[in-house]
Amino acid sequence: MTTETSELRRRVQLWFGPQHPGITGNMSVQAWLEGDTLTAGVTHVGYLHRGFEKLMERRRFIQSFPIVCRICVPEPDTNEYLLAAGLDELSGLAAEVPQRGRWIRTLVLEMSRLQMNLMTLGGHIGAMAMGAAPNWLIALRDLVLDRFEELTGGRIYHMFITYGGVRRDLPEGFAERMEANFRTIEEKLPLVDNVIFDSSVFRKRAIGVGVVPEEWVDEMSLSGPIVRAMGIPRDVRKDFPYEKYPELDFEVVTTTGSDIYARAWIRRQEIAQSMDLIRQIFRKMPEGPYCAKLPNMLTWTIPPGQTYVRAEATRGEMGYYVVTDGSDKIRRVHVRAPSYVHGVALLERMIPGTNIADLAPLMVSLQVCPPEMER
Amino acid sequence: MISKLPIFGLAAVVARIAVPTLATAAGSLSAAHLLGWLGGLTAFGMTLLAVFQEDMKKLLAYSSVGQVGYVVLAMALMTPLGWTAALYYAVNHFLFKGLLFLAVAGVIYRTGVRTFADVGGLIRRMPASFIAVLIGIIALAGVPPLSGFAGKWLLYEALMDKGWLFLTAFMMFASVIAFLYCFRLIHSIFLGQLKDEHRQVREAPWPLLLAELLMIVPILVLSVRPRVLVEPLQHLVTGVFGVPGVRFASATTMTTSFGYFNAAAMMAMVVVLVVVLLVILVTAGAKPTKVNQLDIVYSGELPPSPEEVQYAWAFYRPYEKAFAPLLKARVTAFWNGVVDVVEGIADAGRRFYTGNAQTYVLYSVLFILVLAAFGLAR
Amino acid sequence: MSVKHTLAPFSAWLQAFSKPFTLPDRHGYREGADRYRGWHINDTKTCIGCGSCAEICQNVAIDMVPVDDPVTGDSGLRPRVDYGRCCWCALCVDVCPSGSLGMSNEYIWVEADADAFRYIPGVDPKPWDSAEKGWRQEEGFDLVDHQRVPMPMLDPAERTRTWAEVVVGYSREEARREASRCVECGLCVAACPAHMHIPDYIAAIRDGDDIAALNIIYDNNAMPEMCGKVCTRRCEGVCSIGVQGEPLAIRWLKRYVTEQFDDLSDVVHAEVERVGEGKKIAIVGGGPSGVTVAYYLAIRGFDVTIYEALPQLGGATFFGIPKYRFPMPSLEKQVKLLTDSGVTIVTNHRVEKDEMRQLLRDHDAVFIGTGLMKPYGLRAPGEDLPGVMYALDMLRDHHIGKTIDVGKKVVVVGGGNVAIDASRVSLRLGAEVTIAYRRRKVDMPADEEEIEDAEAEGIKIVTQAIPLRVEQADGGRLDFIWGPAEMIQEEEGRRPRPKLIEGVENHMIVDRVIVAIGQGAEHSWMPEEIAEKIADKRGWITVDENGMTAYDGIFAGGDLVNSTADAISAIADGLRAVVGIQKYVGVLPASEDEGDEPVAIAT
Amino acid sequence: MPLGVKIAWSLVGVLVAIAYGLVIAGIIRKVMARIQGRIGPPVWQQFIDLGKVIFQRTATRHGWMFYLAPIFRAGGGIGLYLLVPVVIGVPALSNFSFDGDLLLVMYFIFFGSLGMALGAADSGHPHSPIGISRGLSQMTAYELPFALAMVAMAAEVHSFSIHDIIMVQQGGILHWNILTNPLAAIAAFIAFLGMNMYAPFNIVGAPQEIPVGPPTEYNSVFLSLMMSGRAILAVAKIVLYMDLFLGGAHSILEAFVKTFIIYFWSVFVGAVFPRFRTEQAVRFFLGWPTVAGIAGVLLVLIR
Repeated sequence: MTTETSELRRRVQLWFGPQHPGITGNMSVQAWLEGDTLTAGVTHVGYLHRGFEKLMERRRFIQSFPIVCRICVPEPDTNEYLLAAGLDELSGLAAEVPQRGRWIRTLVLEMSRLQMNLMTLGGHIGAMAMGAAPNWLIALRDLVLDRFEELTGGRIYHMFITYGGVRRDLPEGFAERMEANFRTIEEKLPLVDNVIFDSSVFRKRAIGVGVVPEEWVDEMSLSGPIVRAMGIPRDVRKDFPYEKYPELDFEVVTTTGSDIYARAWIRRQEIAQSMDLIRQIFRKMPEGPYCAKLPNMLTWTIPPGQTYVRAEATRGEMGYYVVTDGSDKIRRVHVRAPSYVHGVALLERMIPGTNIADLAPLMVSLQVCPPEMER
Repeated sequence: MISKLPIFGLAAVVARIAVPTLATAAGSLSAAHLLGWLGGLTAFGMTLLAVFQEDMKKLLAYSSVGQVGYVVLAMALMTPLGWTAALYYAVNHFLFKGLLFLAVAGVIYRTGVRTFADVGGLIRRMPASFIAVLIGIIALAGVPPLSGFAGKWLLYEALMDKGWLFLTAFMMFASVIAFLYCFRLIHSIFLGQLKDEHRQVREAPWPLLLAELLMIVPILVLSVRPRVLVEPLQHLVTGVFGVPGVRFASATTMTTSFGYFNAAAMMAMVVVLVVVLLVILVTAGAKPTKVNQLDIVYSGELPPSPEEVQYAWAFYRPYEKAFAPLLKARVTAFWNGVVDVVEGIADAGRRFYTGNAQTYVLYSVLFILVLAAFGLAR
Repeated sequence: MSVKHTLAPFSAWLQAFSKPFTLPDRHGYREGADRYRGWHINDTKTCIGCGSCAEICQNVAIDMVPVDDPVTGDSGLRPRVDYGRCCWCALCVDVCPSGSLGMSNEYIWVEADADAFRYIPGVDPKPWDSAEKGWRQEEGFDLVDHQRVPMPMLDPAERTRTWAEVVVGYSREEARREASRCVECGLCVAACPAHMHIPDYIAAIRDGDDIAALNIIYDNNAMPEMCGKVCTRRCEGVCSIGVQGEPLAIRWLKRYVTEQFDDLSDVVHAEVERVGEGKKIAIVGGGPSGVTVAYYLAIRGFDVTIYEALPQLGGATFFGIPKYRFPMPSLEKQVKLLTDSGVTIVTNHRVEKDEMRQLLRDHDAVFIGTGLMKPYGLRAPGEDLPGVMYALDMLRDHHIGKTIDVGKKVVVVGGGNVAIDASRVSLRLGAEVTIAYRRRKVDMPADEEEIEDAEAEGIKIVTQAIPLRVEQADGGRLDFIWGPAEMIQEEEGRRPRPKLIEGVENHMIVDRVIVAIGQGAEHSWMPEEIAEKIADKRGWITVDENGMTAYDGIFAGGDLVNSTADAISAIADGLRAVVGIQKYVGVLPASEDEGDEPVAIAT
Repeated sequence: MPLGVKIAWSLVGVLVAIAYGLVIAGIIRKVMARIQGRIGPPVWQQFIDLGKVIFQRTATRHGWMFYLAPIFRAGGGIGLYLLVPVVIGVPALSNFSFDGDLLLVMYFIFFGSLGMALGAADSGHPHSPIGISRGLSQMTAYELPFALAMVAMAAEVHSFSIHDIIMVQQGGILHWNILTNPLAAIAAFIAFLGMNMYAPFNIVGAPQEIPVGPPTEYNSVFLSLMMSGRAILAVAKIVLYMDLFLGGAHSILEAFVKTFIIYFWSVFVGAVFPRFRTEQAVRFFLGWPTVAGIAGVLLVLIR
């Protein structure tokens, strides 16, 4: 008669994803459960692997722009910007990008951060099954998407920033409509604060849960809200300013606690910050052309070179390492995506000991964007 | 089975010795109440401990101790209804716990393991044992329509009748906790995924099944007509107290000062409902296709093995966490005290408890003889 | 769990009393934004079927498919979008050279049949075809370069004082820059009578490989330098970039390539099978068609002889085109390549009737490319007066070195290139020149650039002027009398006809009236039995699809055969005859199916 | 009243109750949608969904115990409904409530849950037992305040008979138990939150964790039976609460209004909170709701 029960039988193997409402995108976590505690977890990606980096090597420069926006579906503009910035730099077009083009780029980047933060903030409490706040925030995000639709012609895939500038100028009355949206958002945000940050249940579930130790920051090259929630003011917009960020007035938001609550708080503050920045942008934006004179897209070649460009996505530092070889196609692109660090390395390290109920909120607060992991 | 014998002993002792002394002592709050709370706390504590067991026999053992707690509590009520409840409960417990021990013994005999995590899905190999356990746990949990409910009902009516309100609520709480281990017992052994090494397990040996049947029949009879048992017990109790605790409004309806309960109507309703709904389910809609046991919705992935999808270990870990303060920190001192006392008594008792069943039978016989002598002496 | 944190969330109920964010079903479709990138629309009338949309589509969602009613001058193809692949990036819209492609702001379309989601916008009718809103091209963001690299030219004031070439020509860098504007749609290939491999040589120029470019050019053009300077360039007329911007300077690029080499023989290496060894071919007339036939047959090993009446090969390109456009050295360079290829050239030799019969006997085939040498008259009283001269005669005389006196003031009647050339030559001879043309300026058959250049040089153009008569004026001068005309649209779709406004007479006292209305064929040298058989009453010669006339063994081409009267058409005729002659003499299979590209001369 | 007529009336009552349950669920979906800033589905959406699952063409099943979950769920709901008097003084709507008292009703609630747990566990899906473990844990926890409240009620009237409890509340709103013993009512109504499984106590089906808990493997006609069962169970529970705390109902309309208000209470809380973890939910019920219940019992003892 056996009295010892093997490890295999003590645990249950559960898959979070690929088809699971608790997963934040097309990935999966293969987790082992003992009681209600996860003892180990392995992330699996590849469910939407399209080989973006490789695809770009087979396309002309302009043709890569409809591809890169898919690297992070909810926040495509960072990718578009980084590819554009890389190509601008390598081709020498950077000097010709008009000032207004640069301002519009900054505007689009900040709008993109705003809408992504609105969505993610809702996700924090949505992963704990509170339906109202995520719905409101998605609705508020849709207001920003309305503006994106108006500006770029698309709600999700904007395909708007290209080398040389942007594809269109601001429509008539854009700033006013944006301001009206901001007023709606600002009107609703106190309600959101009430149900998220003032909710006793959320506080119980979020405070002290999913704490990322500070020692891991450099060890795992963490960035973004995860780091700022520890009180470290690390932000590419400040540390390595790009586009018009040096001319904008803002402080890096930080807090302490490093738990789910702190990260949600950071995102809440960055929503307000983004709105402030966008207002500043509208005030400071000059008139003029929005795009440099572009070469013929079918025959343009870029001299050999390589560069690394970076920008602050809502998830953390996003970087593109772009190599050209003098042909009309990119030789190689490597995407440095924060989700890879946060969603694979960090998540796997944090899973052991996590309650099964806390996995979904944890993933949301680490803000995992699966397509970034598999480019 | 043997473990129930002391209950009758206790009953007899209390009837013969304690009642006259305790009942007559005016304001006898202390002793009876103490015994009542002791019984209640035993029922609660042991039930809670049973919930966290990983070994089926240990689970049943803790459960038994907990059930005895109810009986002790009912006894302590010192009312006719309380005694009826206690005796009914004891008999009923004898039946379903015997049934459960027999069925689980059959499982252990066939599989050679007694940890929950090592079995599972045996319903496909041992359906008869499963039905036995199913009947056993429904009776144990006190869920209508089986006989266990009558026991609970009598107990609560008695408690309310006596006015021990907190103990009533506390016992309701405790008996609901019993659901937890009841479910676990049946789920981890019989439901879920059948392990590969158990694919060839055979049904429990027929003598065992026969013995189970001998337990099942009275349970079913009691379920429909608790009066069969309650009436003789009434006679016994009336003998002690002079008044009956339960009256019979009709052939099947029992009434007390607090409530009423028609077991036959209950059973009839359940049977009719289940049959009707089963007919609806089978006839309406598309005919379901049977799928493989591992053919489950698994987030789009393939389940690796029966072992890894059977949730059996640490089944109530969140519950354990919720009760962690109770189980560990705060009341440790109190429980340590209790444990000390109990252990002291147990140490004394262990001299008698040799672990040999025959010795116990001998004790029982001796006890009855002594009792008889006592009775004769009066 | 504080009271605040328990009660605060209940404020969420406030939202239940506000307006919902979502829209009710009965609201219908929410309209897309003004710039929404929805289903495609295409104005098939302006679409030229260039395929740039298909080229830029990174999803390969666009196919170019033939449509039933193509408009002339385009590829006859229209984009078909497969929405199973489309990602709505709208790059196709932004690149569209004609600006015909757009996207409507409609985005909802439900259909059970999945194949319905592959349709040809503008051809398959859709509810959003007339959508006002949606993604359209916008100024300020161009994926193609609409601006041509400017061609350096002589200053107009300086031009009139000299016979130097007006066009200076591209530098290497300029040429590469200009070449990089090409979207490689290939519409030009179809438009070019000779079907030159234009995108290929442009790509070679862009890549800096001029030798390759020249060889590609020589695939189907034996007089590229001439074409590079004076071609009527129908290619540029259809150039997709030209729809919204300036067409690619295809002619200048060709010119650039040919100008890079002093001796073409060093560079041009036609690698073809010498199938024609031992076969003899005679060519009557050394114009572009004759030269073409001569060159392509010579490199195939044929024994070719050209008979030319004038002292130099080139035909109309020699005597008709002023030297400031097409200088002699350029012509000589091409003639040298011909000689190097083994062609026997007999100049100053007019073939007469008997010799023609002899040629037919001696040779396997004879090609006639004598062109149109007889100018049309003014068909107005006074055209016999001294001082009324024909532009063609004047230009020829000027080129072979005769002195011409045009006086101080000249009126040139006509609106074609010949008229412009005559005007500009007269201008350089010291006259003040006016052009009188029956229709409007937009109707003038001459090159727009030529007209502009002429005007820049100080030539006056009088339009809607119908010559009534020419009368003798005092001092040996002439009185050119003309009446104004109004344009009458007689039939829809045809160009308006000028109608004389009766009763008004304008006088212009000039020294010379140069008539440049057109010219006709002249077959007096031809034996009657041949002329009767191959030429019609007006002198036109009809040929079959092999370029052969009704007379066995006689092939024809050039202005004699086609009515377009330009060099490149003549070259195209020559190319056709090259294939035809090879088939006729039996070195190419006669079946049509064999060569799917009948002009595949060198390759 | 002859048994046959009584059964016929009960049958009608059951069907009406199922329909009412579905309508309530539909209204709640609408209300939930409104608080979430959406317009929401039509009120009759639940009927559409029910029809959809009934007529699904494919259905799969596991072992024979698999059949029992929907049956026990629906049976538990119907049985519970049959044991609770709906309208006072109308024998036709009192169902079979004279065959059992409050204790039976209370235990019958478990009948459905436990039966469903058994059936669902037979599907062999790990989500089922995890969900059941959570559900049972929570059930025991809210049982304590609920039991205390019921004990207080019964002690007040000295009877476990629901009829007696209703009758004592007659004569105006001030006689309702919710006002005569507010502390017990608080305990009971907080227990109701757990019973109705809206947030923050919806850990059983938690889609973000164990989608969708016990009924993961159920489909088609099984699911339809489960949906009907859930609908009538909800109705039975709110009718019970109405009888216990809001003085029962004298007419069907009154019953509708009162029951809806009771049901709405769980939605009122559920719409604005996220979900507790299992141990948090258990601890919550054993905390101040229990204290309120104890106080409620004390209130009875003092009087």
